[in-house]
Amino acid sequence: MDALELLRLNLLSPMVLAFALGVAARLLKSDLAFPEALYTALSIYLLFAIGFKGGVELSKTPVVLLLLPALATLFLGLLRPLSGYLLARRFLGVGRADAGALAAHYGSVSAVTFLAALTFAQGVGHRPEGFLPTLVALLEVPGIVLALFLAKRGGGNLGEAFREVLTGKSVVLLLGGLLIGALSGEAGMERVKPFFVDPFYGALTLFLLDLGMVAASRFAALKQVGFRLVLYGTLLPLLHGALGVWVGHLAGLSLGGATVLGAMSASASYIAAPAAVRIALPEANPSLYLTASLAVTFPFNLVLGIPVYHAIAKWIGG
Amino acid sequence: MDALELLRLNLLSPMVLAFALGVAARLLKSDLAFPEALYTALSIYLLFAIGFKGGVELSKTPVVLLLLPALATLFLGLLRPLSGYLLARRFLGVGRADAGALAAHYGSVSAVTFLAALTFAQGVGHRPEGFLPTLVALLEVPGIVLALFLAKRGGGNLGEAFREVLTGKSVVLLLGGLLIGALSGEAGMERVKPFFVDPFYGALTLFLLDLGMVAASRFAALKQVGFRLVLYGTLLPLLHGALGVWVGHLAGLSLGGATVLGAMSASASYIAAPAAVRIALPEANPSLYLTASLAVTFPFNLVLGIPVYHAIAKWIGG
Amino acid sequence: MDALELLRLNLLSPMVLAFALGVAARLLKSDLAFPEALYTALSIYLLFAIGFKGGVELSKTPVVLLLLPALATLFLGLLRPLSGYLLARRFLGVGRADAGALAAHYGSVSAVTFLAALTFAQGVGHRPEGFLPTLVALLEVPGIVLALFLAKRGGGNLGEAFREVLTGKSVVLLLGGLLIGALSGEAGMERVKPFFVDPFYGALTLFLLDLGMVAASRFAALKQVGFRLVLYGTLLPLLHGALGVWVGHLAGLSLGGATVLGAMSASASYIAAPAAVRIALPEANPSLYLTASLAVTFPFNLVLGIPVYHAIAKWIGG
Amino acid sequence: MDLVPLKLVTIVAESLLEKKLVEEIQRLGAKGYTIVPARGEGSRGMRSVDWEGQNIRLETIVPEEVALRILARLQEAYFPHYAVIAYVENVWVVRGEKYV
Amino acid sequence: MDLVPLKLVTIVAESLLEKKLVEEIQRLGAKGYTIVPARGEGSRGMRSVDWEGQNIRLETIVPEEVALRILARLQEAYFPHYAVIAYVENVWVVRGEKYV
Amino acid sequence: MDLVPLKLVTIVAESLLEKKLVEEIQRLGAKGYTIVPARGEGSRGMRSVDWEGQNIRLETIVPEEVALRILARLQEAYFPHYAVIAYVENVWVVRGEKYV
Ligand SMILES: Nc1ncnc2c1ncn2[C@@H]1O[C@H](COP(=O)(O)O)[C@@H](O)[C@H]1O
Ligand SMILES: Nc1ncnc2c1ncn2[C@@H]1O[C@H](COP(=O)(O)O)[C@@H](O)[C@H]1O
Ligand SMILES: Nc1ncnc2c1ncn2[C@@H]1O[C@H](COP(=O)(O)O)[C@@H](O)[C@H]1O
Ligand code: NA
Ligand code: NA
Ligand code: NA
Repeated sequence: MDALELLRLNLLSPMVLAFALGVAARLLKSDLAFPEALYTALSIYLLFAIGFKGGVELSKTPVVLLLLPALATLFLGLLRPLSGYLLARRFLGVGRADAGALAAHYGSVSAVTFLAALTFAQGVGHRPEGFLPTLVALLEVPGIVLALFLAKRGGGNLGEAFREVLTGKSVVLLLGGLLIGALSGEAGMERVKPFFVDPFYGALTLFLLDLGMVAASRFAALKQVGFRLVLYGTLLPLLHGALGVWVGHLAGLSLGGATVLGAMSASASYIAAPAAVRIALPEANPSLYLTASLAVTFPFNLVLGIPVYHAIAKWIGG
Repeated sequence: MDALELLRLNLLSPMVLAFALGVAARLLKSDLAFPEALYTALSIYLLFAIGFKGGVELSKTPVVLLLLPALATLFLGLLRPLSGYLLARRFLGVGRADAGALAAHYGSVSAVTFLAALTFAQGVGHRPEGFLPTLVALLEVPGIVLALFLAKRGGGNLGEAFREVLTGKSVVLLLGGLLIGALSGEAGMERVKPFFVDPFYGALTLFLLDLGMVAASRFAALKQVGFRLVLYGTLLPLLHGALGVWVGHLAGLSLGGATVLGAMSASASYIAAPAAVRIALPEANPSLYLTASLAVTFPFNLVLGIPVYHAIAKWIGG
Repeated sequence: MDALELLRLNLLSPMVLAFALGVAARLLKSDLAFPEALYTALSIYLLFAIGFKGGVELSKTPVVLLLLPALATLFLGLLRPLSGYLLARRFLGVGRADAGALAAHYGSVSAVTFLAALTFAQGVGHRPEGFLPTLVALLEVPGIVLALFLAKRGGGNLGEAFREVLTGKSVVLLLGGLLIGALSGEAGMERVKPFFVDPFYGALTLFLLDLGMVAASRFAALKQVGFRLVLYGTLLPLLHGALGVWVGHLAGLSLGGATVLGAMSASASYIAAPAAVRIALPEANPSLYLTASLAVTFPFNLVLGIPVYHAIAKWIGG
Repeated sequence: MDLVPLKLVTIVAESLLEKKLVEEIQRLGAKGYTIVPARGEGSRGMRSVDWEGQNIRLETIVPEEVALRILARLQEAYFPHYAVIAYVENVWVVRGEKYV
Repeated sequence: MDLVPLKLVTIVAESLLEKKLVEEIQRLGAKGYTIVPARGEGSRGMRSVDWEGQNIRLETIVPEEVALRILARLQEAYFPHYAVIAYVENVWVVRGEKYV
Repeated sequence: MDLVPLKLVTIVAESLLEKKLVEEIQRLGAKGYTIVPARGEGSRGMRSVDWEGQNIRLETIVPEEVALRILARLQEAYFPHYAVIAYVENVWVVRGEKYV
């Protein structure tokens, strides 16, 4: 398959189309709206299911195989907030608090972007490593903590923010699911597969429909925050994505695995990070970081980024 | 299978029985209640899934095959509000606003009645055309608009009501799902089938349980609105149902397809129409139109109507 | 398999682990929380699905086979509130109202404990009788009514409480599902199996995650109510469990069936009973009965009790 | 425009009581009410866990004598055993006759 | 601390009206509002079934003249046909300039 | 019946602050509170999208001096950076001692 064919394949997946439908619904001012409980239920389901599947895979993986990829992920988790912070200070010219807030988002990871990349890689015919969800959990936390540290150097209650991130629901569900999957293994999987595995992509499609509406309701803010933020929200992912692919390749991941790690590295958090930032850096402007991660970076990765990281992975690995 | 056997088959389907359970729960004053979010989640799921399945089928259907059935549906969409309006004025003796409100409901379509008819037809062994959900979307809008127009001749903000209907969540989900299904085709279907197709009838069963409770809570209003409304709510469906079957037959639909189109034509909306009517015709009495469509016509079609339309289809087509 | 192996099997099932994760999340003060609508939706789904599956099985069971087990269940339903009441009066030294409240909980049944026992028995390789859900419905009501009667002897509005229990949502869903399953039989089952049967254990896993959080939020109350309550909440189940196994054996149940009946008999209600008790015995202390049934007995049965009842069943039956 | 002074009675209570409380206030003369689901904490501990049920926040606009009757009834039959509080405020409405 | 007296207008209305009512009050001078989903019963019967939609309870803190304008507008365009009530109360806030 | 006058403090704030605010008001002397989920709009824009979290509407009945302490604390630590408003009203309750 050539690059264009892959882009088409990605664009015409139910998930990407559902995201587009959500955007369209909001732009058309439709009264379509997901009840908050449905959104929360879907996110609980998705996070736990990712973790669980990863855990079952993990129970079949020798630990040594995990070592290098885990180190690579930690490296990404520490480097990305730095680049995010610096670029925000220099290129966007914002203050410490806003730069720290952005860095926390681009230092963490978006589980949905991870899933979209996984689906894409599998759709293309690769078989990404089964332990990748473990890496998602690993990538989620350190970036946020480091970014808050950068912003607060000296003052503030970092401890509280740290606790907040570690016991945040996304980490608890991901890691908890992972543990449960690892402990109950194939025998457990057999019982709950028709709930946590088979309908997974359908549920994700519905979730993306909602995400599309949320992202679109932020488009209006784009004008206020300006064109530079759009550049920030696309260049940084490209940089982090390429880095992720490369580091993944070095750590011995397969072509599919490197693609997915690239997408993870390119993604910006919008579940764990916003909550932590709002508590630890209340003076940062939510319009800035939410718009960048939700209305710029997420759609960019979903539509263009993932095929690009795949192309990079092929180019490096092939 | 003879007629009685078919009626029995229909009555003993989990869906019809779940509706009856809902009615019973309400009459017994049980504290059973669906959270609003569950009801909304189920309706989002059902509408999107109908659309999606229809879209995938559509991607395999040559457009020419669709032409005549689509025309037939449009014809029904324009004729039915007229008969609904006239019968309301003459037979019920209500004013313009109330007649327009009733006409909007009986000019539109009930997605759940459509599904019940589809299930029935498949259960009997027919294979209704795959593009029928497209017709549901087509039938939903024009009837409401025409009915409001009838009621308001001259004054009022029809434009707003028109926008309201077109961007209403049921149309957005149905048409959006259709589009996504058509674009992503079989490849997309494969991914999300265990979510949008396999569990569909079970989710519908749960939805009907809730619908039964809602319908039953309207039974009390039946006494106030009087016996004529009950006649209106059963004769009109019979008329529209026969018409729908006949027109479907002329348009070349199979026996199963004509049965389903008949049921669609016989049905009264209770999602899109009430919202549009409340905005455009606030002076119309909700007790009248909601009771007729929810507490009379819907159960009538579910229990008796569908087998009758099937009998008519057999009689015309055989 | 020896006893320890069975205990391990039980402890490492996704369901028990999910419960533990819920407990951990609460102890770690995570912000993870299920929306109320999700909890309600899951409980509606689970109760209806249990009933429905039971009903379909019932439609294949000759009534005579059911007679003895039903009598045995009724017997348990009448005896257990008595023992619960007496032990509460003598051993805990509480007043009439509190003793009646506890008796109502330990006289009724926990559907989730039933499910956990069923899963366990099937996991071990037994084939428990298909009509067991009928017995759950039978066991739910009489114990509560008798217990309230014990507490109120003479005064109060027992009638209201009785209606409350009979039309309570758990009874309506269980019995309603049962009826629908029995009437629609295998033909109905085929349609809705991918919704009500296949994903069942996964949904239960999610429900147990929530239940773990609820139970953990009661742990703090344990200190107040004291050590005697913990004893009450473990000894009574052991007594009732052994009794249930024995009576089940006498009534001709298989080894798996007797295990499950034992677990049912050992369980304490936390859906139907609390609601009924709060209305009929407002002067009883909720801290007492909710803590005992949710924070002591339920986890005890889930983790230790079920394997123990299985061992007893083997010992009696083997 | 004529603004008519009336009383707004707000009751926060465990949700199990909803049906009963609505019957009581209607019997005592309330012509309408508005209910919002709530959670909270008071002398009877936290009320936000699903199992014990949440609270409801019920408000009703009534003439003064009805307000007093409602409070008296609550004090007699509900305050002792249930998690309930109630308070009264002064409000002004347009269509005064609607509430008496 | 300076407490500034203002008016709190509370509107209970069928939820379909949300968008319209928000536009109206903003046009009439409200600088903000808070909405809570509600259910209830009044002269137009019970409003708790999903199909007819529930109610919303909208409150907005405004100066007195804005409060009067809002009530007048409701009386003119909403009270006749829709299930709506409204009432006014006295409240005190800290940052008075925020609301005018 | 003895009606005791007290103050009702209502705080509308972004929901992330719930835990903190509850701790604050309890520390300052509130004996109870009631919370209702809300959405709304003010000077910091619309708050109804899931991602930023919704608002909560917290109310607590307290003696006047506690009310003033709560407002002072909000003004000092919350008004500058967070989406929060607060207002005070006069209410009357039956069991006055319950709230002090
Ligand atoms: N001082 C207070 N202010 C506001 N709400 C309260 C107050 N005290 C109690 N409540 C509410 O009333 C419910 C029952 O109160 P209690 O009976 O004191 O537990 C609590 O769950 C709270 O929602
Ligand atoms: N006396 C009242 N007190 C509080 N809320 C009321 C009252 N009357 C009506 N309502 C609310 O206003 C809505 C519309 O009232 P109505 O137009 O009288 O049906 C009702 O559904 C209730 O939520
Ligand atoms: N004038 C007002 N009346 C009622 N609620 C308001 C008002 N202004 C703000 N709010 C509420 O307070 C929240 C925070 O306000 P703000 O800090 O102005 O954005 C808003 O989201 C609204 O829910
Ligand atoms: Na009080
Ligand atoms: Na009014
Ligand atoms: Na203020």
